[in-house]
Amino acid sequence: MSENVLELERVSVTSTAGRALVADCTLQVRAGEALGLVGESGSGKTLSTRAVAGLLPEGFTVGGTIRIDGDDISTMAPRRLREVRARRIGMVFQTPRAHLNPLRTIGDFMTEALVAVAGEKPGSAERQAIELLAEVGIPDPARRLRQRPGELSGGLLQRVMIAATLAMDPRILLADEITTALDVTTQEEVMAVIADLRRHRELAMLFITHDLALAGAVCDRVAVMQHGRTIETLRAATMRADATEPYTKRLLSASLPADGVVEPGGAAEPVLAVEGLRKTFQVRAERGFGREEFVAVDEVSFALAAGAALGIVGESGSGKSTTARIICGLETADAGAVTVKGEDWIAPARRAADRRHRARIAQMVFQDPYQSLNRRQTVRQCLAEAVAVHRRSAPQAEIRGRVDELLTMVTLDPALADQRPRSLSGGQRQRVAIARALAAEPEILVLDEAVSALDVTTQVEILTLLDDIRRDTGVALLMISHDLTTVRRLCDHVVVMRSGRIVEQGPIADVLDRPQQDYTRTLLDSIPREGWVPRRRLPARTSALPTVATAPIPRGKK
Amino acid sequence: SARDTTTEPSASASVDESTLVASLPAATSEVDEVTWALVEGEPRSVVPGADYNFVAPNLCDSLLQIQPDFSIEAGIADSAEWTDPVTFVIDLREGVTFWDGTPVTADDVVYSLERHWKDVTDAYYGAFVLVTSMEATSDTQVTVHFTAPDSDFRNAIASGGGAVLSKAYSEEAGDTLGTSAGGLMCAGPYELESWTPGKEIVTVANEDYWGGAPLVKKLTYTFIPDGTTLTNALLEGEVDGAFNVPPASRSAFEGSDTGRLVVGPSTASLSFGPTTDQGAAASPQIRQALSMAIDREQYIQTVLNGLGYVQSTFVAPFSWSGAEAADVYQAGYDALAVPSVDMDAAKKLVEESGIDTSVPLTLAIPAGSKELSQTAAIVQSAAQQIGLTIEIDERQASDFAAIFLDESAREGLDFVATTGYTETPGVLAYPQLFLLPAELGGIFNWSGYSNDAVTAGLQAARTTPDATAAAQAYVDAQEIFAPDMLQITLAGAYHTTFLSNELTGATTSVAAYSSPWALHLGGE
Amino acid sequence: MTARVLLPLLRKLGGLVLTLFLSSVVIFSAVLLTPGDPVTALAGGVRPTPEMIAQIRAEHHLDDPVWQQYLHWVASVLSGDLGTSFVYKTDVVDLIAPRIGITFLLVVYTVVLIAIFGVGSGIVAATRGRGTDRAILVATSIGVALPTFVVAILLIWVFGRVLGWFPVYGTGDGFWDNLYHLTLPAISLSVLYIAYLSRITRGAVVAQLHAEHVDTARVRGIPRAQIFRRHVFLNASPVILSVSGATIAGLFAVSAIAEQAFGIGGLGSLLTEAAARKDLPVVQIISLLLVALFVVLNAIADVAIAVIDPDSVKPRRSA
Amino acid sequence: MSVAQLAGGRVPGLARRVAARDPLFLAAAVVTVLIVAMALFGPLLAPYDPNALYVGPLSAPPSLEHPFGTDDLGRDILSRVLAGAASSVVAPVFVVLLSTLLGAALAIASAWFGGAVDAVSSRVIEVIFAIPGLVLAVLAVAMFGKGLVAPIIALSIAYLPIVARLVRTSARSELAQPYMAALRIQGVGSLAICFRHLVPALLPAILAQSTIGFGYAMLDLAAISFLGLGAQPPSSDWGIMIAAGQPALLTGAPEQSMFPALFVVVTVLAVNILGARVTTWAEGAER
Ligand SMILES: Nc1ncnc2c1ncn2[C@@H]1O[C@H](COP(=O)(O)OP(=O)(O)OP(=O)(O)O)[C@@H](O)[C@H]1O
Ligand SMILES: Nc1ncnc2c1ncn2[C@@H]1O[C@H](COP(=O)(O)OP(=O)(O)OP(=O)(O)O)[C@@H](O)[C@H]1O
Ligand SMILES: [Mg+2]
Ligand SMILES: [Mg+2]
Repeated sequence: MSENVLELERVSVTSTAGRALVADCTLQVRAGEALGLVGESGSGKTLSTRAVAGLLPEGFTVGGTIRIDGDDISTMAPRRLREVRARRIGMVFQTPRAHLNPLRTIGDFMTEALVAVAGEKPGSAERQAIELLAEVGIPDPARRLRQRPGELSGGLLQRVMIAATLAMDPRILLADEITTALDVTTQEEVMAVIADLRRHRELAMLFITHDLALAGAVCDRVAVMQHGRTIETLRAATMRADATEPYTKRLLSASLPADGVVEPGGAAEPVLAVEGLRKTFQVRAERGFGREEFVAVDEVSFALAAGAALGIVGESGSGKSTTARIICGLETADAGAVTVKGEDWIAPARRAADRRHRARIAQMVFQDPYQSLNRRQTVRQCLAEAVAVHRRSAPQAEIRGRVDELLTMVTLDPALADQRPRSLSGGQRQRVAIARALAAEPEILVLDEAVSALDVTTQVEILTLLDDIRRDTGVALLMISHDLTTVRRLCDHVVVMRSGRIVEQGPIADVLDRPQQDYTRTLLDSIPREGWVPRRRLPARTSALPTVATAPIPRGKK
Repeated sequence: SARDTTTEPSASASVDESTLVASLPAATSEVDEVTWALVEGEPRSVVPGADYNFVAPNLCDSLLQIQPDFSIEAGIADSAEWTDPVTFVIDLREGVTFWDGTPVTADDVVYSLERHWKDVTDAYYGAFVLVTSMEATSDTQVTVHFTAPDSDFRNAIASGGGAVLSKAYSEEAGDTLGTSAGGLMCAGPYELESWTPGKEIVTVANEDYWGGAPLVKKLTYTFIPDGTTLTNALLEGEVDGAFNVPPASRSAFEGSDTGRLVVGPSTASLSFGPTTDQGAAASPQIRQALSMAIDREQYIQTVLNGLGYVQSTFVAPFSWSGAEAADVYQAGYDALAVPSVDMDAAKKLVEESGIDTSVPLTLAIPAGSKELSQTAAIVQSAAQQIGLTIEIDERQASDFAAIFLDESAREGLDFVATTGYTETPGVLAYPQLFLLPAELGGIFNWSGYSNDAVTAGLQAARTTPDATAAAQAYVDAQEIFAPDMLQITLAGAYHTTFLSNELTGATTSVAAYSSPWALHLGGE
Repeated sequence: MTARVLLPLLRKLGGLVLTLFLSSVVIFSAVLLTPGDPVTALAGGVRPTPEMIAQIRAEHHLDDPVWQQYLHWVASVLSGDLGTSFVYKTDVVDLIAPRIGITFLLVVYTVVLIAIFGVGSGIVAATRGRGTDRAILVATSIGVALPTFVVAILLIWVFGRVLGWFPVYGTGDGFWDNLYHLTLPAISLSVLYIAYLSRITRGAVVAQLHAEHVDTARVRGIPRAQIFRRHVFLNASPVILSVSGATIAGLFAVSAIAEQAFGIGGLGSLLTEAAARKDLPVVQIISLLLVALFVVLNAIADVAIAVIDPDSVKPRRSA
Repeated sequence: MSVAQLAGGRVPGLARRVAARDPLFLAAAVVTVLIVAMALFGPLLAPYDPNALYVGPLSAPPSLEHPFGTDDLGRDILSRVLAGAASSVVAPVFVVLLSTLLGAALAIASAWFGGAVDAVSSRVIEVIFAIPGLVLAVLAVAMFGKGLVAPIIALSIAYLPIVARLVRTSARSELAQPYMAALRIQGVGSLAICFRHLVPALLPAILAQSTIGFGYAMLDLAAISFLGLGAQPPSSDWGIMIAAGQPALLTGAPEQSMFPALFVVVTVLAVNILGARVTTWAEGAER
């Protein structure tokens, strides 16, 4: 057994207010080893890691022992501790954009520690920086040094972060959900880079994620955390078999198995037909005056049969949401046709009566349940409002009754009816949003990443609920997601989009099991699963500045 | 510092008349530079007759020179006398030159006098109404002809009315004469060097002054209309002196170690009078009632901080202090009733007047004058006690000045409160404005006051060559007009001067408005 | 700076010029909006004689269409002819020129005080623990409630009258004497803004101290002082700079209060005086000057921010 | 009926809790209530007629009969301060009301309609912002003459951009929230969205801004009165009283300007503290 690079023994973290946020985190990371740290949101993964790096908020206290290379950090003098942390630990965060000073260049960022801590000359530091950037696979590294974080995509920034931590040649990399904010394809790229580095540098890693499949695929061992405690540590290869804790088992089973087969829904008569949809945005030109056209959706055509479920998949920025918004009248298309039950819906409804009419047919559920509910309304107020729109002169009692009905339909405890969104959990919030959408008894339900923001366990619940509702009410689902697994679970047909165009579409089994297009295959390959090895693909895929031709990178988005 | 800032303010002592100082002992040593503050603000013009200020008298010498005690002596003219009841001959002093060295000629004098004679808007127009013609009878002599004898003319040409300007320069300058743009050419002890609008006027000693060069080599005027700022500036020594310093700061001045407060005689008085021939303000009974409702001693304490005296009518005793028939005037003045408080009588007068007291009256005051704003408050309060309502209309300088020039500006007003003074010796100039019918020069006679006896008396006082007889005519008229209260005189105000301890020689009486008050100014 | 920054920056500055243009229209319209005949307003409170009326109408082109009048006004202002004061009857430029220097000095002095004490105390509050923070919070709470003129008269009383350390009137002669004389006025002007800027600075610095990129720097072992300089203060500075432009421009107007209280013949006192006397030509020109200053100062602030943060001028998508 | 009775006697308990947790807030609230009471009932509370002369000696220091002393006309300063509360407090309230109503309406319209409406109103706001408030007030005075009306209107306009910018930003981000899209998709009418959802969402921020604006308006109006362009004597507006008391300051009677000044400072301080709390609450409510 090789020596431990990092060792946490009964580490606890207590907040300023005296609340124990982490009760007992015990784990060891051996040299060159990758340890996964998994657990549901709020279980204390981040705080434990930050305790190691010395990044806890002011007033937080740490108990237990943390050893770096065998040395107890609580016994070190502050100067030495800083030195030890700076030299032996590299830390990479979830949101690279937030963790890089937006006002300083990449070069500054790369060389800063080299100059300030290691005392290198600026010239040699810069040479090292260029080498490091090249090492993590960033093309044209010399030019990058002069750019600022705002000019780089999220995937590139994450690599810059990784490259910068390598500058001091650390022994261990603390990686806190470093791919959560990335596309599956980009995630694969970043994981591939890390895998390479670890091989070449004998780098140990503490890899935090709540994606068990990912952890299982990239780590040697996996530690599971619940309510501030590490409850067990498993060998990654055999974790399904070895898991003893019920919580771990639940986590493992919560991952969606890729087998839920959905039989094609009702009649072939399409309730919704989209023809040659096109949408361009006027964006201010990147350079110079004037504006540029940016094509977000191009030549999109598909049909949704009544009572059926259609999935739209594709990487971020591929135009999925825009398509959905056009259908629901939140955006005006430039060209094409949207036909709903034989009516032309291409122009958004202007008159209030038209809006109500359409509302009875199509409804939408958004990604972030918290933001899509008015935080000032209680659940009941929110639902009552949605009901009252369509039953304008209904007596209060009738509306109440309908609200209760809706709550039952989404299996939400009626006791929660007088709560405001703030005091609901993510899953409960999304149930409210679904109930609200159902208030109008629509025939089409558009779901824009309706479960992506939720916990794995909650995801399954909501998807099951949606499936049940579809079966009970015969509502057709238009399901937007970048998660192929989700789509496979719920949909009978799928549309694959990239850069605003449809790459491939057809029945779910045909497309996902026998993909015709490379792009679809790439998407499928990027999904972490047992035995998955992240691979580096064409450099062009993730290194081009904006992912899509001329799209400006929105600052701080995702 | 020895400044007394801690003692509590208490009622200020009143001033003993005998301690008044008309001028300080002449200075003996030269001073490079003196900064003088003008609390009245920046002059509109330094042409005598175009505006009243303390700058012009030092620049433009007059034919005769008014002394601090209001007596008159020779000036640019050696002599200026009546040769017969309707002819006035002025003989110029030899060798007097303008600042540029050109000699002062009879032509210049005629030109200067004609400016007043021919311009209705001129402040001295009234003094020339009896003139029929004037001409240069030689290079050094000017003869003026009159329709009737004019006992006041000699007084007038001793003041700004007799100031002599260079004809050539003035004609050249045209409309801009006397402004910051046009400059000025006179023969006074100080020469206008520069004028930065809104900032300062710089004058320098005229080394060739006929009466000898002044000791102060550079006299700079700054404009500090705000009383508190002025007080600060004076106490601080940033400014060497100023006239009409705020009475409210009296104790601060008296405790100062940088300078001293000099109290001098004056013709100035604080008063308010009617601006309309309609309603309550036009009624003498109402005016008398208001007068009776105001406690003068208390007023003087409050507004003037004791630096004033109870004045019986609107012509102040100092006006005749240098006159030949001073006794007659004094006797007439002494015979007048001294205003005193009598609320019951006041209320009765209001009742008797039959005026509708529910109509509020409006009193105009100029903005920024603490004294007049206090006056307004006091009048308002007094009026309230006798059942009258007075509203205050505070007006900015230019709007306030318009009251005196423009009938439409008086619309809606009933009274106007002012600080009035006459800078020329003689009793007539001031009351005439209020008492005579408009066509005879009563330009401020807005209440339509008309009393034949008074008109005749005043005319006689002016056209009677014999001084005593003229004085008697005036006194007789005064007995009639005084109770009519065309101005409700609240107090006579002393002329106040604050002067740096290093300086002396300044004129400290009201004569500073009309004579070169800085002529003898200099180091102690 | 690259074209990527330069062009959007130019666009932003163009917006400021448009603002200047529109403000000049507003200021110009003041005459037209003044109740009554503009001639009376222009005559400055004196009833104009018929000749005067004719002269004023001709001089101000009052018989032309309004837009021509405006163009004429702007053209003459641009050519340096600022018009004639109706109170002083002199060129407005002669009124403004001798006063602008002292006001400028006063404002610069004030800005220096604000920068040192406002930014300084803000940083101290943000970095030196709870006790200090609270003390500064209390001080700045009182500070932002202290009207300039109250501070002015307090200073006059305490430093001028009681202690006698500083002059309380006028401007003195020569640069150092000027500074000596302007000390109390500058303090009185700066108190409120020191408090204000202190809070802005504190907020911005605290926000940056909690920023995640600062965590990155910490975990990399960068020395505290360097973190503060290069990551905290630098990033906080755009916020501070962006309030500075308007603040400094505002100071030129607010200086009227200090000028009035301390008897300083500057631009501010000219403005109040002119307003009181309804000397519209002077009021207009000074207003225009102040707006121009606002525009220039904001432009400078924008450029400075763009140098620090080129993304600040980047076109932002509306969605 | 007292406040305690109105609240069903729960006030003392509440007050104790508030006092324990946030004494500063309690103090500010009490002061604000007192000042409002002064503004409403000042003249009734005044021991003397505020405009009556010679109710005491001239420029007397504080004494039992005249707790704040007397001024140069022998008026009771306490009574004048009390009577002056009305104009000193009400005028800024007007400024805040006007600027908030105008600014919020403009901002909501510009956020709602976007496009040309937004472009025009943003430009208008920018232009107003470029002209310092004091200059606008001075310009208004130069045009319409002195008094409180011109400065109130001018300041209302001058403060408009501050309100409008804030509200516009909040309104835009609120409108961009998915729940707004959800409401549209549900077929909820525009007016209902605007007044039932948008406006209530903006209110906390608007309220917070109003309290801060009040402080500034009070200082600015006092300054304008101090410069002699605002309220006119014999009004006992605090700004005028401060200005009028200046000469007395030089002769050792600071109370004439210092008491009204104290009231200005204390009022602004109290309202600012309330404003800070309201802002904190508003931000808390956002989360
Ligand atoms: N600054 C803080 N102040 C108070 N509580 C905090 C703070 N940061 C985290 N917590 C709490 O500590 C607990 C653990 O948080 P932590 O961020 O470590 O969870 P996590 O496992 O990383 O969750 P996630 O998967 O959502 O990132 C949570 O209950 C969280 O609410
Ligand atoms: N209002 C807008 N103005 C300009 N560009 C826009 C606008 N809305 C969307 N876009 C751009 O259009 C493209 C498609 O956006 P869309 O939101 O439809 O993508 P998506 O497939 O839903 O991506 P994600 O998975 O990240 O949600 C993106 O590049 C986006 O930046
Ligand atoms: Mg975490
Ligand atoms: Mg999307």
